[in-house]
Amino acid sequence: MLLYLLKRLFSLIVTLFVASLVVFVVLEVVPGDPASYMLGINASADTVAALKSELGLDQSRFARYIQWVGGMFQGDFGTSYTYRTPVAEMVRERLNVSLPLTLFALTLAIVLAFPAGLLAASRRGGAADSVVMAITQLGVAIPNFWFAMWLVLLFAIKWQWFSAGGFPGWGEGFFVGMKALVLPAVALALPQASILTRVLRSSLLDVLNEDYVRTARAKGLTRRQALWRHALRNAMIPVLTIIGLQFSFLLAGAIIIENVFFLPGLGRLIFQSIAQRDLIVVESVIMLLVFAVVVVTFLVDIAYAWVDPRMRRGF
Amino acid sequence: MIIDKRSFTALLLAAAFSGSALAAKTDITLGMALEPPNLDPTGGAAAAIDEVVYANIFEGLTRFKADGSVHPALASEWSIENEGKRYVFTLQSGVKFHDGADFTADDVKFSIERAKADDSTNAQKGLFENITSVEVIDDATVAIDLETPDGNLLFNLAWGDAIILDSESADNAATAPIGTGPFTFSNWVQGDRIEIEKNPDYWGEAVALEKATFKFISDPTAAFASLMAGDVDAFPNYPAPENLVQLEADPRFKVVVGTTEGETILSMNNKSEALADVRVRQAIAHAIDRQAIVDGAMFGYGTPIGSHFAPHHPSYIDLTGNSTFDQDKARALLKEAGVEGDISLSLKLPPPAYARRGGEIIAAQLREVGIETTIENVEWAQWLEQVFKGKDFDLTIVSHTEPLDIGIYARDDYYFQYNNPNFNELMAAFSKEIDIEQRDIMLKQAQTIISEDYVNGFLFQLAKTGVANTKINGLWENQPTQANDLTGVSWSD
Amino acid sequence: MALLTLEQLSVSIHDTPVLHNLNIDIEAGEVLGVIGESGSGKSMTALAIMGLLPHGAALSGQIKFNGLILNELSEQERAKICGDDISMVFQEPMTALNPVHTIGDQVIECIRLHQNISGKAAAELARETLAQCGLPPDEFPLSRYPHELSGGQRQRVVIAMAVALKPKLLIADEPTTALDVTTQAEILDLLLSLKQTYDMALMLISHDLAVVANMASKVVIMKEGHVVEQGPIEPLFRELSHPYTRALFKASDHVPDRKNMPSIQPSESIQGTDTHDDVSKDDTNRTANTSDIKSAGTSGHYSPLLEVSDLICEYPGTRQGWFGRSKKFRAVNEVSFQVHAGESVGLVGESGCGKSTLTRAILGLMNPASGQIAINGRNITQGFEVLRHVQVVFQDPYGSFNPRHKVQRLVSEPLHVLTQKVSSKERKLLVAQMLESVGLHANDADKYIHEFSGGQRQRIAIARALIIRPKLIVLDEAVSALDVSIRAKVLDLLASLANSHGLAYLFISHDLSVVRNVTDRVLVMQAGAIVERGNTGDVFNHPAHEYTQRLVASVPRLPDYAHVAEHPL
Amino acid sequence: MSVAASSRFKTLLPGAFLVLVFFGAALISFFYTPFDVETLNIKNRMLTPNAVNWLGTDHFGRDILSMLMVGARTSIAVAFIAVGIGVLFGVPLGLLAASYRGRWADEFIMRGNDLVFAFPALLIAIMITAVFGPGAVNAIIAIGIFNVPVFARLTRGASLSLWNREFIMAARVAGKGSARISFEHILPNILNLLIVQSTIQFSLGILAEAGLSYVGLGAQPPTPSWGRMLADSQTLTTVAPHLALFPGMVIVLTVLGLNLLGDGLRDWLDPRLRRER
Repeated sequence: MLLYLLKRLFSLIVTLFVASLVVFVVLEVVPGDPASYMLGINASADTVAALKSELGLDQSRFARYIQWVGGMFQGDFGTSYTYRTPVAEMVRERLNVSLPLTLFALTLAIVLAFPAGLLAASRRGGAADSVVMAITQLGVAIPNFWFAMWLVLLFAIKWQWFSAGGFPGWGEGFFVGMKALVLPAVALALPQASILTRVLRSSLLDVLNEDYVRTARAKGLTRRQALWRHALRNAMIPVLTIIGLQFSFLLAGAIIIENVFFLPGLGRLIFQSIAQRDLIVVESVIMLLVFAVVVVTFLVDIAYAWVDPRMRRGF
Repeated sequence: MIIDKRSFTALLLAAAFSGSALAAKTDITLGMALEPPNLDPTGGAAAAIDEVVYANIFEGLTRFKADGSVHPALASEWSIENEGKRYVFTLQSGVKFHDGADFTADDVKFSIERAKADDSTNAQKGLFENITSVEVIDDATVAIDLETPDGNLLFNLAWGDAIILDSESADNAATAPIGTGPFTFSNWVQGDRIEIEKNPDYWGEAVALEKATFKFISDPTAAFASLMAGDVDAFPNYPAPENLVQLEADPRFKVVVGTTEGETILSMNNKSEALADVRVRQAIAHAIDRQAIVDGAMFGYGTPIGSHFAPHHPSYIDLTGNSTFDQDKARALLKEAGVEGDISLSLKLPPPAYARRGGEIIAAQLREVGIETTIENVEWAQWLEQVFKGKDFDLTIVSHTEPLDIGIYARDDYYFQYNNPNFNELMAAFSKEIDIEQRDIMLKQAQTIISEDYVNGFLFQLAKTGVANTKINGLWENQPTQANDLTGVSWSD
Repeated sequence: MALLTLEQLSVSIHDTPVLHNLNIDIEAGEVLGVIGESGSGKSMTALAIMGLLPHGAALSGQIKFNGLILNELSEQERAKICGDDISMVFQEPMTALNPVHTIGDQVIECIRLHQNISGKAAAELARETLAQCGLPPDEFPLSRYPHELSGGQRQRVVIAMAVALKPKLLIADEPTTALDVTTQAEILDLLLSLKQTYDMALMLISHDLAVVANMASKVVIMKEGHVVEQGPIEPLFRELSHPYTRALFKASDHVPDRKNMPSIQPSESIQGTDTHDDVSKDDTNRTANTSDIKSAGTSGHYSPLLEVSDLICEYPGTRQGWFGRSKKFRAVNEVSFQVHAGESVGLVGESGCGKSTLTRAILGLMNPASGQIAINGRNITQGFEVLRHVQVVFQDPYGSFNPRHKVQRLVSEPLHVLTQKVSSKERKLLVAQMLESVGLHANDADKYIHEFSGGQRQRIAIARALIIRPKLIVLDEAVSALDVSIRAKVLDLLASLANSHGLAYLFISHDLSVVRNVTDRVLVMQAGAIVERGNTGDVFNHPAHEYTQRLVASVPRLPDYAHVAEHPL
Repeated sequence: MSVAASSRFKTLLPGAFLVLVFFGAALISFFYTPFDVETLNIKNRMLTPNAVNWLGTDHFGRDILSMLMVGARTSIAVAFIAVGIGVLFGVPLGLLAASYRGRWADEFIMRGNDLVFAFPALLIAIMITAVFGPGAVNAIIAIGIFNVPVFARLTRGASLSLWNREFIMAARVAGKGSARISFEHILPNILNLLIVQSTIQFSLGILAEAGLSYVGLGAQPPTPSWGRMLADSQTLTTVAPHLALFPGMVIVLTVLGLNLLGDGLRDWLDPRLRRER
């Protein structure tokens, strides 16, 4: 297991390295530069050049890449061109919104999906199963930003139970912060919960066909007991994979939802930075998201071993 | 514990007093579509910077008032010497920067020289081109020498790009602005909001507000929702004109429609193959139904224009008659130019709604007369690179928001590449002219020349559509410059 | 009164009847054998008793146990009886245990479900029961996970779970079918001794007459959901009055007619190339002979059809340390043997002995680490045309055909190996010929494989192997998955084809009785090496090697009174 | 049989029906739409559904029904080609990886897959549009790139288990090489799986196109697309909710239809895909 983890760790580092190259090269060819953007249409050429040199944009690409990657190793992501603040600081601030939102949505999805999936699987073919399946079919099909539009229309504009968006900051207290995240989290969670429900149900049904569930039933467990004690944990492997994927999807995929609810999260930072050609921010945020995906995948692997002892041995 | 009766009464009174003081709100939350990238107005062109700091945190020697007129600010008075080539300013006394540093003539010298310097990153460096030197006479007096007489100096010094910084804190202005204004910078939650607070030591007239928050809401739906949900009190530049009718119907809000300095034009590349022929440009001008664009893109807000000139300016003349909506004439002109039914143009559209929506309408209108367009939506950075710098375009839509900027037509290498020596001469003469009447005549001539040369498709003057809680007073109605001047803002109860 | 009574029990699944009016009694403490081929409904009967019928099953009749009518109880009430008074052992020990729980937890769960005792006491009981089932706690602590155990050990855990609460009735559904023959013997012994210790009734379901005959006192013979006959075992097996029972007996020990086979006995005396001390090199002289006369192998002009010499096959194992070399697992260890034209050679051994790896190497599917494989004197590494003399028939009649292709394409596939082109007309003709020679119709060529039964599929597999007229066919457990009656027919077919085509067979199987009946010579393989070889009859009648002796002794035999078979083992 | 039949009526037929309706609408739009979608009629804008404009008009006065019909072309084309890219590149890569299982080529392909997978789809889209500008073609590329590892993984996984099947061994004994076996034996046997996955990716593609267009990275004017219609109408939800309602519903129904079709196909094409046993 340890060996396997080391191997995975190595491929994780290689992935990150290649990703950093790809990101850097792709963004280098993006037309437009931050200096002209910042100075607008009346700026003279020498002003732009002066700003470029101030931002370090006149150095060679290779030098800038080395500087960027080298800095990242020391936790220094460079300084934003347009904001003139350390990127790390900006990212940390945005993560304060994106990460809780992601976790909130994921928790919501899990909390909704588990009872629904278990119910559907244990009542396979019954009315409850049909209802759950119908709802999840819809849940998968509804674009989350469209759903979010109606949530805002109803809950913020019509009934004014929640604010239409924005984020007051955690300084105002935990619940104030969480309240601001309710609607976005619901919008994000709906399709994810639907997917998770379906995966859990089908995984459970697969496992319920396994011999050991029959053995458990022969021991004198009722269908439901067998589901809980023997099927659930075995059914977790595909579910864990999906949860891992969903985490990274939510972290980056919240971009659109962050726009709808004007939340100051990572997604909006990317959008804004790319519009302003604040490429060092874009590069760093993309790398961070890639890093998150890779690390989560890695954690999911560890979770496999936790769920399934067979994974613990050898490699 | 026994409470002394008198002190109890005093407590009650205090509570009652403070209660009544709270009756009128002293804080305000303003919505803005764009977040400023930083807060240094001398280091970037973003309008959002000025919208936060202008007149609130930073002040210059002169300043714009709501009607666009130039008024004294940090300079209490001035005199013009040496045949208009030397301005001597007397500075306000007792002015301190927010960090406690004294404001002196040295700061003026520093600020102007910083803006003029070779390595300056001032986006409007041109404003200072004519200045040869800045002389500190004493702490409270400073003189500016010019190369040629300039009637625009006081106007130029009122720009946000000409505000006065302290040499000690200037480098940090981007993130920790220290100015002389009535508000101090207090907090910036990036991506969400900036908060400013009343400056208790302000030299001038005290402001009514204790605190103001600028909240950044780029999404128009979210902007509407935030107003309806009461998250923001006012949206001085409301980004979605389509909702204004609804907001107007809501008794909680008032909608104020004013003017901006933004001439919204269909810029044409005068050197591109198809558009070098004036008949083609004229055909395009006649193919455009301005009112449909104002209605369709701006939901009726905006004033059609026939040249590059703001209708609220005293020297404005209505030249829309030069380019009436006449499809037959457009077709005839195209035929005359020999390109009938055989013309395809690129139309690059920057992000604002006036451009994206307007572009769609113009594309449809041009198609009616047989001009095909390929729409390409671009980001501002791309627009600057490709259109503005690279001149790689046929058509684009953009709003020129600088005040009195007809002079851009005299720049031969400007992105629409108009080149008319007569016009250039006129503008050169205009910049040296001090006589008001003469200037008026020249401006009218200039408007007529570019209108009749069909340099660009002149669409409409951008309206400033502000939405505010009905209890808020003192917000600017028009937008002579990019600013959310809060000095005169208060709540009525 | 009987302990368990099935009265007019009928079951249908999705309206397809699978059991018809069964009437079966089991007395307390007796062993009832249930015999039948696949599809006879014997497993379904067990599941019906346990209340574990699949989704969509409908049941009529009564299942009476101890005065209760089981099929009328609620799920909860029934769950109280299952695992306590009635318990069950399944066929597949590899999948019957939950992989994510320890074996201790699984036994303890069973105990605590039915008895209100402390976890500690339950653990103690679990430990005891496991020990009783041959898993002593010092070697097999409760904290072991199923994947750490072998199949036989897992089956012991399953049995421990079943007997922990001393049930009155234990149902064992093919409990040893998936196990090796030596393990089978041990498990059967265990079941018998547990039955004695706990005085429980045992319902033993099996397709193997010999297994049942040695265990049961009463027997039920089933076919297609009906009870063919039932009664005390001895008179039933002695008289074999019912034709179906008789047919079963005949088929189960069928010896195909190989009398016409050319009796090739090439000069075996010069073939010995073994390097193992404990193995004889020579069929005629099988006594242990440690002398090495390798050099003799090169003398003489005769080249055998298949010659394997000093073959070593390895798999990469787990790596030792981060940069360490991986230690390789040696699946085939210096194996040498020959197969001559027209000969039928058996290769027996238990799972994991390396016989599959050896097969793969011979078929050119994997590269050996060292050693040589030659066909007709040419090394198989010289290209695929060398391999055209060898074809294969696999075990699984369901997995060995591409379900997307028609029989025509399936059977003609090996023609690819021929160097000369075969026209499509010729192909058609060849396939038709082949199908007919294996007892199918020429027009079967236009059908898909799912339209055939298991036995027919094996015939098609044989037709596919025959089409390029190979000299040797490797039969990799080719009849193991077939029911006895079908197996008998396929074995007959193989024998007649050997006669008509002059084929040699390499017959790889774990089933000693079949190997005994169809081969001339046999190789016994253990842990990657051949430990004994010789004429089939000699090896089985007088095994020399300790392992062979154990193997032969483990094979269940029919009791002497049942003598319909001509050659009792 | 009865199970298969019931699931056919529950999923396959309704799914096929919905998908046919929208594909049909897209096809019809080439020959006929109730109104011209290229002509603007600002005076008639934002009409609510009525006898002339069945679904009302949009903010430029265009007929929403006609817009939806023409928009179907964009949505379907983007999703279809993106799935095509995924299949075209992903399937051969997966087959190749499976036939070289355990060796460096396999490792290389799978690590490449992981690399692409590590970029969330929207990030790929943002990066691509930043370089090449927004547009339907770039949306296709972005969604397509994301589809490649999906199909490569699926193909590899399904192929790997097939490579251990005896009929593949039989083909190898017949002297066939990896490439030939991959196309003759592996591909036909995973085809059903690929078809089912394609319908799923197709529906995801429609959602992705809508999302990208919504944030302005997808189809560009004047090309109507469902996502762009939503984007254009987002500020008008309070004034004219039907502008956002109809395109949204069309997306939901199409995706629903595709998902039902996928589920139905899975059951119908090959019940064994649902796991034997």
